[in-house]
Amino acid sequence: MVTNGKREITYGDAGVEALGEEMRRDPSIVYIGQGIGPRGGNFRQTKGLWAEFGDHRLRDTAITELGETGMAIGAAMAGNRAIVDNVFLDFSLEAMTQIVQQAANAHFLSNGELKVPLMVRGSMGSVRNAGVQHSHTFYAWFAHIPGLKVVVPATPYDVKGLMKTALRDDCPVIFIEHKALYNIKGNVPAEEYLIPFGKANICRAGTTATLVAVGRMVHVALDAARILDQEGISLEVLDPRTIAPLDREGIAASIRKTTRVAVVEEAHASCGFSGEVFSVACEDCFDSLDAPPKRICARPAPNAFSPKLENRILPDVERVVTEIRDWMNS
Amino acid sequence: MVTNGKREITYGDAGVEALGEEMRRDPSIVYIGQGIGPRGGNFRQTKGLWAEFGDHRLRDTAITELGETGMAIGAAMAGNRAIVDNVFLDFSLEAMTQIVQQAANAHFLSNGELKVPLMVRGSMGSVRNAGVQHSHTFYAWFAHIPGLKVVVPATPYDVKGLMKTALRDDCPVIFIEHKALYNIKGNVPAEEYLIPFGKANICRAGTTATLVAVGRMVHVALDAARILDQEGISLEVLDPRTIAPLDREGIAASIRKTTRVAVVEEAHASCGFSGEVFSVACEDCFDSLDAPPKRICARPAPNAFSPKLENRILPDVERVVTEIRDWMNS
Amino acid sequence: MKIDKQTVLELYRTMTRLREFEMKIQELYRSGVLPGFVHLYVGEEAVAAGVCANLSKTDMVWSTHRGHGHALAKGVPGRQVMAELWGKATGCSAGRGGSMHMYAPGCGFMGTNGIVGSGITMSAGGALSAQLRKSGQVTVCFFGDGASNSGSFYEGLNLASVWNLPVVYVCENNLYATEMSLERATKSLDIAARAAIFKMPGVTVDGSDARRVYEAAGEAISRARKDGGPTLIECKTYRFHGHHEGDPGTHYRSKEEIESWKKRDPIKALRESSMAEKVAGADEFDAIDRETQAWLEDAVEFGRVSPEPDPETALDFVW
Amino acid sequence: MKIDKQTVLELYRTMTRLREFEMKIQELYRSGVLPGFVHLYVGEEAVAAGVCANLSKTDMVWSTHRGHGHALAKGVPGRQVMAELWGKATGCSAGRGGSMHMYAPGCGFMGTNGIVGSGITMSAGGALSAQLRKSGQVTVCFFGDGASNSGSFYEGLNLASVWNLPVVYVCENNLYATEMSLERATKSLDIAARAAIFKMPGVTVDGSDARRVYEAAGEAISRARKDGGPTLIECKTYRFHGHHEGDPGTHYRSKEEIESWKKRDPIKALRESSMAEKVAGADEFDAIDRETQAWLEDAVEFGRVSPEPDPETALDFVW
Ligand SMILES: Cc1ncc(C[n+]2csc(CCOP(=O)(O)OP(=O)(O)O)c2C)c(N)n1
Ligand SMILES: Cc1ncc(C[n+]2csc(CCOP(=O)(O)OP(=O)(O)O)c2C)c(N)n1
Ligand SMILES: [Mg+2]
Ligand SMILES: [Mg+2]
Repeated sequence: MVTNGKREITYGDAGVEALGEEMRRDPSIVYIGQGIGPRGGNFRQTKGLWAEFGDHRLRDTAITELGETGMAIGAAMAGNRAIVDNVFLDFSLEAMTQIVQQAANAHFLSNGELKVPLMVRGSMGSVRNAGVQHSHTFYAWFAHIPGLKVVVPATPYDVKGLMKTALRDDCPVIFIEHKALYNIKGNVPAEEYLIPFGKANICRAGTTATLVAVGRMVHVALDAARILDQEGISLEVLDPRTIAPLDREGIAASIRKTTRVAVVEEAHASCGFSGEVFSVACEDCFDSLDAPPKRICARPAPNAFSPKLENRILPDVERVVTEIRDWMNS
Repeated sequence: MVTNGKREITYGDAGVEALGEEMRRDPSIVYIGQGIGPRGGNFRQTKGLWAEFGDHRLRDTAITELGETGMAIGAAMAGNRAIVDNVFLDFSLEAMTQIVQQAANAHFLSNGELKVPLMVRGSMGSVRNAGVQHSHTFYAWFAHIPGLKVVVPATPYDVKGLMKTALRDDCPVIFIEHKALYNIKGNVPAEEYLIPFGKANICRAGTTATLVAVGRMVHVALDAARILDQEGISLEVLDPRTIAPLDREGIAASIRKTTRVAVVEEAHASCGFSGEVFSVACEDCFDSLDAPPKRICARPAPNAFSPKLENRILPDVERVVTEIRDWMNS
Repeated sequence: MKIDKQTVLELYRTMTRLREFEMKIQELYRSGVLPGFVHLYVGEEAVAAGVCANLSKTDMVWSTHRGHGHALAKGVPGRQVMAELWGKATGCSAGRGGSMHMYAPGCGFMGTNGIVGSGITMSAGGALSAQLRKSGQVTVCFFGDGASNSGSFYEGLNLASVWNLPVVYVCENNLYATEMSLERATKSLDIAARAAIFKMPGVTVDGSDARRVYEAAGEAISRARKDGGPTLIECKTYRFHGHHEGDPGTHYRSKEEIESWKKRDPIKALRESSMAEKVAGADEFDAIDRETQAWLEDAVEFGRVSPEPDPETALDFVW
Repeated sequence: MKIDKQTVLELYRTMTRLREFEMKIQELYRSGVLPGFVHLYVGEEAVAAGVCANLSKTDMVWSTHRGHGHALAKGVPGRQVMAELWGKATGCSAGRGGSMHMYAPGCGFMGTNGIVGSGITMSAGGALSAQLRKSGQVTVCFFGDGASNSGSFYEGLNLASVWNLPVVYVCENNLYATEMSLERATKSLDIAARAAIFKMPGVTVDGSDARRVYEAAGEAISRARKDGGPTLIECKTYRFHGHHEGDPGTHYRSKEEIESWKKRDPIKALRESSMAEKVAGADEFDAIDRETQAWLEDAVEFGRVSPEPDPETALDFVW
């Protein structure tokens, strides 16, 4: 087990620490992206690494996500471990063909002969009203494609442990941080630890209902749970940590215990991850359900600029509290 | 109502007919793509149109999906109605950034001032073992993005009626045909008709369970239903026709009647459309469910080349029959 | 080409508006009243002013993340741009877009954009539409040196050239894309020269000289209007401030470099050279300055007092 | 540069293998035993042969949809290529890939590919990896004239040039992308010339002349190996058949054009010129022809009798 030194660092710094440790450990790691060298990353997500690893391993590029990503895939196929940082997950849309057609398939098509040790990094979600083009939240897309692993850490602790696991995995891993979390602080042990993929985190134990929440919404769900606790509603908050592989067993076990499940996401509902949780509920523990599963997701509109509008679209603590309360009373 | 002249034409020709009628009707339509001019389309999907409309309105391009799609969006914003044919839906991955970031948002962001009368056309699914890079089936992706409509016709009749609706809609419509259906024949009235979006088609009435099936799988589901009928299992086969908007009410009504629902898809299960049907079942008619909803989708692997492997991955009539039979007996 | 007095004053008026507007935005942003992110155009005003002075209202412009200046120069009312930055219901995008998503199709303004390079292909589409409709509209696409390294640049130029589309590509080469200098990003430093591979005219102009920009753009725009096809214009320019508000812009650019460009301030340059050439007098420029202040105050007040959007409208216009 | 006899015979051997292999594939495909789609390389053999004769086993090749020839020339055993086309478990991709997804990393063959242009950026990555590992490997990327119009082409070349990567880009300009002639697709007809914008050497060679291709590729490859950076080589070539089996290839290309290229058949050309120059005699070429037939029969038989993949393995190697 991990010694808990109660050292507190930020979500962003936890990633920097994981990168530093793994780049020291594995000299084959090359990190490709925009502004990830001397600049230290738009979100400070590579702060200080350039001083240690230099231009050789931290490769600043032009605005060329398609090229960067193709390049990272090729480097990974050829014998390096590659990281491509699209900075905003939104910009990975520029390179989607390479991710889906090449990265996801090479291992399978080559009958296991090729490995693609690749981490595609990008930050999702809304922060400070950047507007829709900088705040997409589409981790569900990647989880729809066999061959891609999808990681969505919610805490500094998880960033470090999951990123280290990602950087030892021989498959393409889509590593999706939430932009609004980079500055939150949390306990991150100095000792080495890895967090396995496909193992959900029960962030809060409860008995009345399970809230499955992802990324920033884990914190929203936890806040809502604390409020509802005072009304006698005991929520279990479960963070899947990885969308693919998904800990169906862990989710089902929680549902069996609580008999109810709701999903809280910043992503859109339609054809997304929430339906996947519904499938766990339906396929794996239907008879345990005391009430219909529920989802609280972004309302169906592009993310608007005005805080007034954005707040209407994205779930917040108040909405979660209200909707869960109504649901419990229904 | 439509007069049923029992005229039979192919799925491919139904699209050609819709295009011809609408291009005659609306001189603002411009059709952009690769091989869609003199060649008449890789799938014969624009056969004969060039002879009538010429280079001016049928714009053959280089291999430049990003450029073509961006261009079509711009033309649609500027006052034309544009069609961009990516031929294989797979190749729309090259242009995903323009579809998601520009086409889907312009109407919303401009507070309704801009319209984006755009049809993005592409064919999905497996045909004749083309291999994984030419057989993706990811209509669910588009339905995850607010602002995009997603149409997946299963029959010649639907191709014509839905395409004509698409070509009068002022929103971006992703029009996804199935490659393996282009040569199937079916009744297509010569008289004009339009099929509304968001209205499911009950392809076969039944009482025991509802099968929600999409694209080519509608035919597989119908075949399975005929077989199971002889065993006293009366399946209602429902084709949603459009994934977005989705006829949640129609699906729920069918489930209320049959008390069971299964989804049959060539797409992958994880974070896909099947979960959306589960959400209808859970959110809209949970109390009507006599058994847990079920899904029969592609098994989780990239589509393999060898027929032996591909047949293992994709659902077929045999698998649907077996799984539905087991499910009914469970 | 001799540029007449009226044009000089018009260029000056546009540039001062752009400059004063941005300085006010910086002040408001720093005071915390504006949501989102802003990328200021200060230093590059001669480009938008010089280009847009050649355009009519129905001509179309596709812009960038650094687009307030393009919007204003194309004729989007200052009030609406200001209100949009404030996220107000009266903004040109009704508060739904903000700095990087401003649309005013009624003014021929087809949007600022958060996605670098995206306008290059869309503007070709706008030009295709104009060509098909024989509308006589010319389309202009602004983009940066950074965008010129993306695949979009090449795919867009190829399509525009092969179909001889009425579009003018204006590359604002300010030497940096965020903190990345063009030299580190590519060996293809002569951006205008790239046009040659598409048999497209490629022109380099001093982007600090509004008159030269006006002339070069005028030539390209009238060629496009006469069915002479697309042009690539590279304007050598410089942003006086950081990449966005929050970036001081001084740790990756030398003090000398910044100062040398500030010495060539396009507004001062136009004013001084015009006065030296006796095209216009100080009093005329001063009058414009006063008028600009009044215009700005009006816009700010409008933005300030305008209502926020009604949350109930959040889901409108999705479809 | 004088090419020695051994090299000439090696080029001839490779080309005849590629040719005979493809003719057999056509026959098998038409008889209905091969699943999927095939794009034949007939007519273009001098390119793969000439380039790959300069490569060692650990050098890397990224290929295209028209890639059987690249695979064979890079040293993937004929048996494995044949079996893959048959969808058999003994194929280089164990039947999982087929014509457009053949991988043999052990032979330095990084895949045929169904996505036009995709190899251009991936191969830059392969070259980056070689550079980082100081492995001395050179990477070659084949692609068509069609691919050269995609954004990938430009983004890949830019990255390769800015980091001076050991990659050689070989454009097989066969004048058409499916039924689309290069002239209809772009005004940028001199593909090699585009390299200049990236300060990269660009060379045009007669792709029907195996010796010229060998020389040009040799120069580029040794430059890359000596840390001299990337090169773009445009090989003017022609596919004798249609775009894929099923396309007669005759309705969008004139009979005269096809015949004029067939007259310059690269295999006949090498044989005849070598004989005229007395580099090698008819008996030596005939011996290779016989050897090729035996090699082909063996490969076909191997493909024919090999087992199908076990359906139970369908879900292997996803992760
Ligand atoms: C596709 C894409 N990649 C990256 C970014 C992040 N980004 C925003 S502005 C910018 C720099 C743009 O540089 P340039 O095109 O030169 O314009 P400038 O800011 O200098 O005006 C970058 C990298 C983006 N918005 N879109
Ligand atoms: C991104 C993408 N767009 C379109 C296609 C369809 N396609 C397959 S081969 C081909 C033509 C390729 O032409 P070229 O690059 O010249 O190679 P050639 O076939 O002539 O060898 C096209 C358009 C594809 N496979 N990938
Ligand atoms: Mg710049
Ligand atoms: Mg070609």
